[in-house]
Amino acid sequence: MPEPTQPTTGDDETTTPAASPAAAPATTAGAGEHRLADPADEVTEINPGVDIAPEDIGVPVVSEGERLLEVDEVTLRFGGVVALNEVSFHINKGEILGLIGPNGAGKTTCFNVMTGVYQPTSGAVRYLGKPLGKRKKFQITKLGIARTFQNIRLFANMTALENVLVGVDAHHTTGVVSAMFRLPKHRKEESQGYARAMELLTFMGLDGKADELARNLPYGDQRRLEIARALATSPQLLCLDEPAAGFNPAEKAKLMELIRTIRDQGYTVLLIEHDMKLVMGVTDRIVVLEFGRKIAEGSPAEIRDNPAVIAAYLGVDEEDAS
Amino acid sequence: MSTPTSAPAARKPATRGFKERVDHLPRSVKIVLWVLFALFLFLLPLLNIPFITTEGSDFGGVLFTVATYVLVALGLNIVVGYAGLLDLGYVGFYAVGAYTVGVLTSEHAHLSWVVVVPIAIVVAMVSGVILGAPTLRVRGDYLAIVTLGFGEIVRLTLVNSQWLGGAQGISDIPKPPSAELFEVPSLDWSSGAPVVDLDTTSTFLKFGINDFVPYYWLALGIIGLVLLFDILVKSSRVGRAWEATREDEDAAELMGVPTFRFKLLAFALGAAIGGLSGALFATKAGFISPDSFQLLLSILFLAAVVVGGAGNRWGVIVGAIVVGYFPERFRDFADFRVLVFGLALMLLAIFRPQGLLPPRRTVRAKRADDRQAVLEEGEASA
Amino acid sequence: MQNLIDNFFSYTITGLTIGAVYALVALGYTLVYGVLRLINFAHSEVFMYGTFAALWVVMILGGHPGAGVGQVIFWVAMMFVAAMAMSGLVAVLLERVAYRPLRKRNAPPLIALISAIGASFVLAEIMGLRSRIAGWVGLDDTLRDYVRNSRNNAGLPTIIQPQPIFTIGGYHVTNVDIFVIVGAIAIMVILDQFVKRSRLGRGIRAVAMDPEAAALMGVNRDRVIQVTFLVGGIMAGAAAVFYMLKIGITRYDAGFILGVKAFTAAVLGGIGNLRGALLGGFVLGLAENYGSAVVGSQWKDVVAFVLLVLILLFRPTGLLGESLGKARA
Amino acid sequence: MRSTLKFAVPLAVAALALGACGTKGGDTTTPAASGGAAACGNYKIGMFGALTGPNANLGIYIQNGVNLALDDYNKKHADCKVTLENYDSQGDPTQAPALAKKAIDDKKVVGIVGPAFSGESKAADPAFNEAGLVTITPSATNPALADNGWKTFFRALGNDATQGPAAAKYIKDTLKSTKTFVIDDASEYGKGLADIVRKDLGSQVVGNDTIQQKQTDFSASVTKVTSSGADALFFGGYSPEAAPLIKQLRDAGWKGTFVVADGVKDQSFIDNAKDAAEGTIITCPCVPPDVAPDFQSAYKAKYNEDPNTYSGEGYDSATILLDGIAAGKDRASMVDFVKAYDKKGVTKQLKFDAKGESADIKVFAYKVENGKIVSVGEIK
Repeated sequence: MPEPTQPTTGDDETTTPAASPAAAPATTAGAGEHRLADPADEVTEINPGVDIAPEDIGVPVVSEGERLLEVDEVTLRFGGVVALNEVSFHINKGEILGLIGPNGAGKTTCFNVMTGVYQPTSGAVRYLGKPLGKRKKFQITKLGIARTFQNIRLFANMTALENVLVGVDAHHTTGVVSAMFRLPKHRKEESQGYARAMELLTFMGLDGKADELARNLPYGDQRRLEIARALATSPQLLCLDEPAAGFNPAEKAKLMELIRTIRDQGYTVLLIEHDMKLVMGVTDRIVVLEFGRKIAEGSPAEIRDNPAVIAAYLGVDEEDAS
Repeated sequence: MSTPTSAPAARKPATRGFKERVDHLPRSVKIVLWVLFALFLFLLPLLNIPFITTEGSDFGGVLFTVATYVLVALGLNIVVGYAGLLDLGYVGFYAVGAYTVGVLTSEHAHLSWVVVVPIAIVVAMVSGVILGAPTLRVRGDYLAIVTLGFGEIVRLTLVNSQWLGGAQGISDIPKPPSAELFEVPSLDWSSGAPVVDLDTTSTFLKFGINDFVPYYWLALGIIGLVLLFDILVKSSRVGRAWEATREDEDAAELMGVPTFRFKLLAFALGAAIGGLSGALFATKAGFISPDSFQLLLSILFLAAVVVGGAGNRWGVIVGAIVVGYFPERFRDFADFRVLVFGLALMLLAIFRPQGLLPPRRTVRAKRADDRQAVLEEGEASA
Repeated sequence: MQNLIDNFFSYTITGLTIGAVYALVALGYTLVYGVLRLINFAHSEVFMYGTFAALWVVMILGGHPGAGVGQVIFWVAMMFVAAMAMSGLVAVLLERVAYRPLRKRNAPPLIALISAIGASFVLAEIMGLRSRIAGWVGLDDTLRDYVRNSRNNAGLPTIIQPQPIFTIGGYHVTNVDIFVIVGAIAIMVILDQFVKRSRLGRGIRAVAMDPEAAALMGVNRDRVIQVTFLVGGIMAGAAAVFYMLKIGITRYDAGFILGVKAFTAAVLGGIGNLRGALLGGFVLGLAENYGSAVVGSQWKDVVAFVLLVLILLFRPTGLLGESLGKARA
Repeated sequence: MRSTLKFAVPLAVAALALGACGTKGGDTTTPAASGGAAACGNYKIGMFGALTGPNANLGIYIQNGVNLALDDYNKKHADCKVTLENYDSQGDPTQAPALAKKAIDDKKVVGIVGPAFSGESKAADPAFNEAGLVTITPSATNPALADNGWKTFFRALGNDATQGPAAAKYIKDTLKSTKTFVIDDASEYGKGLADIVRKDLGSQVVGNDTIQQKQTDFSASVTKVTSSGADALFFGGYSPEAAPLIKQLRDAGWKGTFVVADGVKDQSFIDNAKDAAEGTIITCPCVPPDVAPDFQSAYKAKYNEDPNTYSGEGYDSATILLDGIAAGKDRASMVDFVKAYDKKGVTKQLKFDAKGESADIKVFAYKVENGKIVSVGEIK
């Protein structure tokens, strides 16, 4: 196998079968992260009843089950390193698609290609049938693709409400002149934006903390706030990058429920996740990457029985299943 | 171990109490207080309050200088404080504003002041866009050196271009149109107690050569307008976009913020306000030359913003007052002014890195951090 | 333009000499930036103190024109010792007083810049006020020659009389030119080897690459930072000697413009990259001279800054790319 | 009523201060004398210029001259001394207007020596003109200053327009230069002067360059000068740049004559350029010290050094104002007094024309010989 030449920095943690005990430190690292959260904090309850359906952002809405986004033979090279190798898969409207694979498999890189952070070396990402091309990151967001980050990247010195408002603002056009003279456009956008932001915060159970600075929120709330911020841009496709990192089983269960609720409110979800149990429990379909290649695709049940996946995932799977 | 942490905690409710008390005053009382405060500011140069009034230089003139610093600091705060762009060449825009006024009212044309000031603002704004468009794409650290270079290029161009008056500069810049409405007397304290002195007066809005008070009033009025502008824009989508960009540019971009466009906007607005202050300076001075736009001034401007607390408009005003006023008030230090100023900057950086009046956020964040620290300490000792 | 072509070698050699000084000062910026990610604004003063140390030691030793070779070598050696010691000391002091307290408090980079600006003012003003300060301690008479006219230029006697060694394209290359260029390159090679091979050098690279990992690996970060400042200061001291030999005159504010240029050189070459600093210094020195030849000396600085902007636009990481850690040296 | 009170109080305070001062000086000041001071005007003269900061040297040389004049006066008028009020502009035009206002508001100030530089003059003189407060500048040489129609403007030395032609004449006639290179420092003073020299020398100018103030490396200019084959170089600028410029030229083996103007005429040029300064020709519209030996010896006695650039002009400017005070003039009548003034000063015959320029201007040539600036006679 050519894997030892893989020079990605995350390589050290790559879970080769031989290194299965090495997965233990990874879990403790996660636990360590979690310890940062105030232990006294109660787990925030979400309010699934709040209507947070995406607003009309001027892109054609495809009907349930049709292709929303298509990754077509995407290859990405950094110098001599092949990060993605002719990866192809698609996401249907209204489904929850899991993107899994061991560390360094190229999951986040794949995300980055989809959201315009990297341009593919060859191949294309098509959204609603049209290639994303060289669109800038913010333009892709405006088309309806939003994401969260593996390592939380909130606007730390802004309040929770303001964080969400930035997301809502993605489809606003208030400029200096409108703001300066408080023109009707500004007032309309501010009040509507505020309403939507508060809905999202309420949905996430964060309405009581709207005025807290993002950096002062407990860890779990920060994760939820990131999702709220991404939802605020009214995406057709919501990409979640390891949202369960650092969560305990109870929190993970709540997260699964949350992801399902989000889908039920009319969003399509792409989920990158390490935790097999979570992925198996919530997704409709799963795509498995390893070393930049797609090695399997199918329903959770199919993936579970796929020998290639088992080979790739053995260590972690056992660890998590126990 | 708990005593040092509990002491500041005990102090905090007091300050919060004061703020709350002010906040809870009836609206009418608050308005009256604001009006009184504004009135006090307008009359300041005529009150001749002992100790505050500068001995070595005319107080009205000094206050005007301070007012231009405040204006500049408000503009630079948009760039540095809100958008997080380090600009070391802000004096360039100040010069562009001043020279636009000089060129259009004296050197090559004789347009009216009222027409020229808006032109100066626009020209400065355009120069901001021209500088920003190529450079705002480079990394933040480099922006500092590029803007530093810009400031020097502007000055050297002024020195070496005869069309702009060269080193001789531009003289005979006309005054703004005057409207002599009424006279305001000043106070005289020489007998120990304040006495109204009807001999020394300032005429309301008579822009003469020998009375700087009306220029100060003009500057104060403009500061008021700029402040209003600042408050309105900051509390809108634009202000949030700036802050998001400052906090995490990539994340902001991925949340749909066209960060480059907003950085350019901040740069252009900052430049426009810088140009406005320059125009004001040129109007009052009546004479400008490249000597008035040294690189050091850029650094003083930046110091004003950071000393006061970048990101907080009231803080940068305080910073501008410190930077503009203290060297004039303590003229006795004469030769040691710069030395003392340098020492003050260092001490401030070490002991009060958030600035004298940091954004309220930072204060709140710091309080939360302290709380966290107390918690952790408690846990550790438990 | 014709002038540039006719005197191409003259502009080139003299451009390289001043470029060598830029390069050595640029090293200080690059090292500190590589390790701390901050612009050591006060590094220009570190250089300026070096020029004074070089000057004073010659005054103390009674340096004069037309001395024998042995004597001259001794004086120049003492200039190096004094300037490197002085600049190294000032740099370390600067780190202690202006930067370390901030680091302990996790202050944002902007604050470090403000502290550096303050320190820069203080250092320059102390030199500019040295006659007054000497007066306080009653030494103004004793030290008269060293402190008088402290706001004005101070000149070094010509201890090495420039002698043409060989002629290239009509330009007589002098012993001073050769000494400055060769000396600067030699010093940089030594530094390159130091960073590459010595234990401390590895520490510097480790901290530059990843401070946290370096700390975990047992690298004492404070010590590495101190050494970085010291090394940067010593380089500035060497630059100061070359500067005094070539220019011969210094002043309390002589560091400022040179510092800005040197920082430009560092960015030009790729900040954090030692070889980039060398290249950036030479490129800047040449560009200034060629530019002065074509459009007039008054546009010298403009040429330098325009070049910087252009490079940043088309090659944002500088000519050789950034990073002290990643690049070999 | 109010105004009288307002005046009486500072007067009393000033009288007390004066009394105290007198006792301290060990003079025969008695209460009677301090009572007499009430009749005396307690006038002040102002010194406006850079006294601190990077440009302070020139200001301090002038101030020394002014103080010497004050000493002379106060020795003669011990019962009614005149004091000096300093307006330290640091040479910065931005600070000048507020300082001018301060001087104008101080009704005891009857005349100003200064402003020292042309830039600050432009910023401050309109105010002085409006207030009718006399200014006699001992050092601002920009010709255009006199063209503003300021009634209160007087200049106690020749302007660049008189010095420039003299420098050109010297280069042509005395040095017999055929190939002259001209460099200026882009400053108002340096460029103004150099442009006049360029014009007067015409086709014998073989090359031009402009440098920046505070520049230290002149290698490009040096190459231009040496490659032009010039036998003389005129530099319009100040000594901080002149010293490294000539030093680097000599290092490069250039053998021609270096010609500069009064901005370089100070000891620091020689101290810093050292041997390279030898043979430099300096033109100056100032009378050599040996013309006024008394002034020179008095200056040396007080300051332990020879009079420096513009010290004599400072002395003369102050003397004119002090003579006016002795003649009982106040601020308003001082203008006409200065206008009509015609006496011999230490630098020249002090007499002004209608524009306020010195009527009697002689330009002298000086030469650096053995580390000293010596006069080589008037340029006629």
